[in-house]
Amino acid sequence: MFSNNSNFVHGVDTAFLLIFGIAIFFLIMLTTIMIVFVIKYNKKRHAKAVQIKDSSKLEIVWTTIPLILVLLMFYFGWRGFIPMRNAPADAMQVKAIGRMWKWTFEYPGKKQSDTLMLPINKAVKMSLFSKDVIHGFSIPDFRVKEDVVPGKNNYTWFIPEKLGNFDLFCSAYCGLSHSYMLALVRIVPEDEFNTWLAALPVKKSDDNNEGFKILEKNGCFSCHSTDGRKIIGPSFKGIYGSSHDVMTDGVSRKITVDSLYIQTSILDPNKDVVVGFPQGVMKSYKGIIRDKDIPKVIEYFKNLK
Amino acid sequence: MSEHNTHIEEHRDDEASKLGMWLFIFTELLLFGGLFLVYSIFRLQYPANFHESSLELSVTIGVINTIALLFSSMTIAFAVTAVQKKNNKLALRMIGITLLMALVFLVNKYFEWGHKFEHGLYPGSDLMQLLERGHHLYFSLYFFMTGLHALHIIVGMILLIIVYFKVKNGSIHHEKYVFMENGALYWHLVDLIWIFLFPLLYLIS
Amino acid sequence: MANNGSHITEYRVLAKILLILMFCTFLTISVTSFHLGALTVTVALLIAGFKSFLVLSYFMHLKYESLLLRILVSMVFVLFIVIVLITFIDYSFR
Amino acid sequence: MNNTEYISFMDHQGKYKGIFAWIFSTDHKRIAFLYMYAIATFFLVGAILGLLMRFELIAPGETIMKPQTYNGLFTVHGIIMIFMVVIPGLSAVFGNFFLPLHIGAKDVAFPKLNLFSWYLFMFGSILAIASQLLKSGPPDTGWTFYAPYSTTTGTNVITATTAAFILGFSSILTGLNFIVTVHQMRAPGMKFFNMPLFPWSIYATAWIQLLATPVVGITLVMLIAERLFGIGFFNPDLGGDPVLFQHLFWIYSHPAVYIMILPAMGVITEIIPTFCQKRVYGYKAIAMSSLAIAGVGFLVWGHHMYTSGMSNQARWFFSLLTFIVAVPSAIKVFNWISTMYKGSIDMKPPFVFALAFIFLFMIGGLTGLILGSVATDIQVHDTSFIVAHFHYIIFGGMGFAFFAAIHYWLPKMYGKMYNFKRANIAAISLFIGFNLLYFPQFIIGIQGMPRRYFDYLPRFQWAQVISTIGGVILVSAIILMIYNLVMGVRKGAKAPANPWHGSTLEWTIPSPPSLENFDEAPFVKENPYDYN
Ligand code: HEA
Ligand code: HEA
Ligand code: HEC
Ligand code: CUA
Ligand SMILES: [Cu+2]
Repeated sequence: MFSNNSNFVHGVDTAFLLIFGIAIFFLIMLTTIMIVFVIKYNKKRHAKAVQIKDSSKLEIVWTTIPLILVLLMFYFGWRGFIPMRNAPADAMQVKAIGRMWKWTFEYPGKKQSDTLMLPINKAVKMSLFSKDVIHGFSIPDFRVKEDVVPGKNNYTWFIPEKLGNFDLFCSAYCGLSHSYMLALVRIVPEDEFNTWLAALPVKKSDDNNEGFKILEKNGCFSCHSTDGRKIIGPSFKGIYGSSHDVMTDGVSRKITVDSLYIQTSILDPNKDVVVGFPQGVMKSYKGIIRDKDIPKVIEYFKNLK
Repeated sequence: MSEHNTHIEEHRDDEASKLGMWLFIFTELLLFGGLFLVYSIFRLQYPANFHESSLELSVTIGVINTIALLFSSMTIAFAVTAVQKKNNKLALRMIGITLLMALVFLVNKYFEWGHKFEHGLYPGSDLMQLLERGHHLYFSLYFFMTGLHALHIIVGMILLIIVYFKVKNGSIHHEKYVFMENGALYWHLVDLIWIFLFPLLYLIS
Repeated sequence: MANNGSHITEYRVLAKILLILMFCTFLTISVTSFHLGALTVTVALLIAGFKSFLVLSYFMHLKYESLLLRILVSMVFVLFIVIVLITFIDYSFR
Repeated sequence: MNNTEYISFMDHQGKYKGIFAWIFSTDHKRIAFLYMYAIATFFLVGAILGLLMRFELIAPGETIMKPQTYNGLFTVHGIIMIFMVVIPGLSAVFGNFFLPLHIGAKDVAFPKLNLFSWYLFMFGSILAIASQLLKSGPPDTGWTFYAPYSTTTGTNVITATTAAFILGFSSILTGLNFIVTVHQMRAPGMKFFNMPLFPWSIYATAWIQLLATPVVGITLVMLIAERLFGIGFFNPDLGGDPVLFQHLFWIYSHPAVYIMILPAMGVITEIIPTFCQKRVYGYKAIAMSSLAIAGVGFLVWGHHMYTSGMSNQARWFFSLLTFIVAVPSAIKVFNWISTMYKGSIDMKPPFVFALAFIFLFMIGGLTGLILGSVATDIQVHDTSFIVAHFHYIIFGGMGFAFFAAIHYWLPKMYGKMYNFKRANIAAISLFIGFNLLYFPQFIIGIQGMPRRYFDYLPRFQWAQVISTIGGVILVSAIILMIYNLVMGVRKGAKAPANPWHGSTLEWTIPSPPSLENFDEAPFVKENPYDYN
């Protein structure tokens, strides 16, 4: 504790210590009393119980004391939290984009990176965007955590105060590879950061291709890559016209990918399951991708060589 | 004693059944309560869209239905009073009117919904998917809330039909009418919910 | 609840209540056709609240039931209102 | 009515024979047994799933299963444990059996409805188990069904949510039944403040069941509608709001955690005075604190959502109320311990379990305070700290209370006695295994190990190994305990009517009770815990 990795560590850990202190005090005190009573008033030593009258005074005392203590805990917890909601206006803006199961960080000027590289001692405000379901942006060493909720612009901010590498976890359950949705946070001196940022390539613009936009909007790229990598599902690279084995109703057969096959794969993915891939992972996009959009997707696939 | 019966003979406890019915009404209130909560949150977020969407509904149909339900609520209360006063004939007539009003309500609803369906406006339709967020939410809520309410009307009608036959064959009479009272309570609940649904869905400005 | 069922609500009373309820319905409609802004929904809900009070008290005989039951019913409504208000603490300060 | 000859309800010959004498019986005691056998079975199923997860987690990477299987496992483990074991648990088993006995009644208010609740429960449970086996694979959303993941995943979410809905309905009807029972069926002369404290806690629980469950019911129906018709309440692609789902879910599910713990507290409040031979200290304070927990418990749900992007005002409001709701629990603990003061303490197995309960509940509850405070919850939210918190308070609390209750009341329910020594050994090894299993999770939780993780970084492994070892010890202890109880029931000595010298009404009648419970109107004491 008190590692000073970020500006929030102090406030959070003070609250931790206070609550733990009180909790441990009560735990030990009450357990000791309990044990003492059990030994001292054991039947063997204390054959007849003494009936004792209730005392409202005592009840009031032991209602008030915990009440005061919990209000104290509330206060410290709240005080540790307030700064987390007050990002300075001049903080550097970085977008964290969560999608099944990958983080992307977008720096000013549309530059994208898979690692969260940040300069030390500079405030950074992370705007959190999700492409599909709820993810959780969590850097335990910095005492930072906020959900990445689709359709809602959450944010969090912090000032990294130590050089080094830290882990970023996805804390909100988001499906199959939730536990692999990690990223590296690298805190570096400011000039090193600046050179790195300058060298970072601008996101290449597939943006205007309609098929691409549809795939992107529906989060297909979280399972399907366009560069031949196997993520969860088969890659889209060179998919059109290729041929491979699928299981249909438990029977293996060879198919060649054509427009009809792609359409069925999108609307009823469990009908033909590509051999070597799990069934039931990809859901049906019936009613989500509209029929008139599918040809655009196919058009895009045709050009993916 | 109870050689033939695994259990002590059912003793009659009208107060218990009535309290039970009230508790059941509480759960129903909170069931709709959840929906009203969703409604109020979305209305807070999309006031303009909700207003525009509500213009699609016919206030006239809404008013007719409100009157039908209020009236039926009174007639079923009449029926209870009539049974208490040993006037079973009047009671039967009143239950009949109540059921008729319920039917009016349902027929009205049928046409209202049918009209929307004709325009391609129903849950899951292509048109719905194209609507703006607020409109989409409004109509989702509209179908969900009125649908659930209509379901309650149907359940209420079944209950009242049973009551009708029980009054007719004399198993409900001026000394034993708690079943009827409970049926009536349920019917009033249906009315109670509509009292809120009507202004919230039809009269938004 | 000891006098369970012994109370009989007269037809006359019930009919009067219906008239008031009808009146309230038309009141709501006319109120909402004026443009009072945010007030309209408040007024509409107040009227609806009043109407449901009448239905509960007379049609549902709550007025003649035990104090306990009346308290319980009001608690349920209070609970619901409190839950809505708390949820609004989130949504209206976002 | 006045039959002089005593026949236990177990031997009673009714209209039906064999198994039908049970599954068609409306006797509250038989229904309690029906619930108990069902719930014990589900507990074992859920526990084995838990153990499988532990074996998977013993080392990083894939150990014995695939990620998809793991995700299904913790979901179904959570659904079974929460909706089928701990929520009905104490109130349906011991509430059914002992609520009428404690208030001197012949049965609950609506015996047929009671049986109907059991059928609903079984139907819901079978659906829940079916969701595990049907074609598209077990649901993989976590027991919280958070949207939009739950509205988009291809697995059997609809089956699982329907099951939860039906189970909820069963819970509502049980609650309704108990409230009416407490109001209408008390023995002549028994006022509310002459009731023992177990009925008090069941009564408070019943109100939560009645009023909170419908909210989750409608929420699950909305979720189903969203999946079936694309009605968009929660999915942002369809215009909805995922955070709203969380609000609705926790409006029920926070009060639901008090559905689990209140009856457990009631059981402990019965056991302590009996084994101290002493009147319970602070009767009124304990009774009122049950109501206070039930009441305030409705208003704190947002503490599960501190990181969801709620408004700041909501965050402090929920934090404040969360702290307030901890106080009545503290009052109970203080009163239990004071009851031991100057008692005459008899360390029989039920009391040993009760002591373990108090200790584990304190740890669970005090770590709840860490979660209630916003700043610290930000750090541990959705980490294994949460997993440790709720296992301590649910398994250590409600679970140990269940074990305590069965050791306390088994002589009354079966008229047989079990072996004390073996029971004590089981209790102690359970306690050790339990702490080994869950305590390390607190530590790695603070260090940031997220929950619902199939795989993890190697630096967390030491704790996972200890946990798994603890899990194995725990299993052995449970097997020993169950063996001992079963042997007791089958071969044990005959139990007298009042083996522990208890003071409440159930001990004034023979073990097991007759069908009618009380042959003559029971004598109602001013204070149910009067030992003079
Ligand atoms: C039986 C069930 C049960 C019970 C009784 C509780 C009791 C409490 N719980 Fe827990 N909780 C759960 C089951 C339960 N919880 C579950 C299942 C989850 C996770 C759900 C999920 O996400 O899957 C959870 C999660 C959870 C969270 C959300 C964490 C997160 O996801 O980020 C929070 C936050 O505030 C919380 C707080 C509390 C508090 C303050 C209490 C209090 O009521 C505790 C009161 C008790 C005491 C305080 C101890 C006894 C008192 C003393 C020893 C005297 C000294 C006391 C003082 C000085 C105050 N719980
Ligand atoms: C009553 C509630 C309850 C109980 C009793 C338990 C009991 C156990 N649970 Fe719990 N658990 C939950 C409720 C409960 N759980 C909930 C609600 C979740 C959250 C789910 C979610 O995230 O959605 C959870 C999540 C959860 C996780 C976290 C998953 C994750 O986040 O990645 C883990 C991991 O270790 C776990 C493990 C266990 C273990 C090892 C037991 C053990 O204590 C069980 C030990 C007992 C036995 C095993 C019984 C003995 C068996 C026999 C007598 C039969 C013979 C068996 C064999 C030979 C194998 N549980
Ligand atoms: C959750 C992961 C996941 C997502 C999201 C996903 N898919 Fe898939 N997809 C798979 C898996 C796994 C397979 C292989 C198994 C199968 O055929 O069902 C697959 C198979 C396919 C195939 C057949 C591939 C081939 O080589 O034969 C197509 C086409 C396809 N997906 C299109 C899409 C489109 C379009 C989207 C988005 C709208 C999408 N997928 C989203 C997991 C996913
Ligand atoms: Cu993304 Cu978990
Ligand atoms: Cu909670």
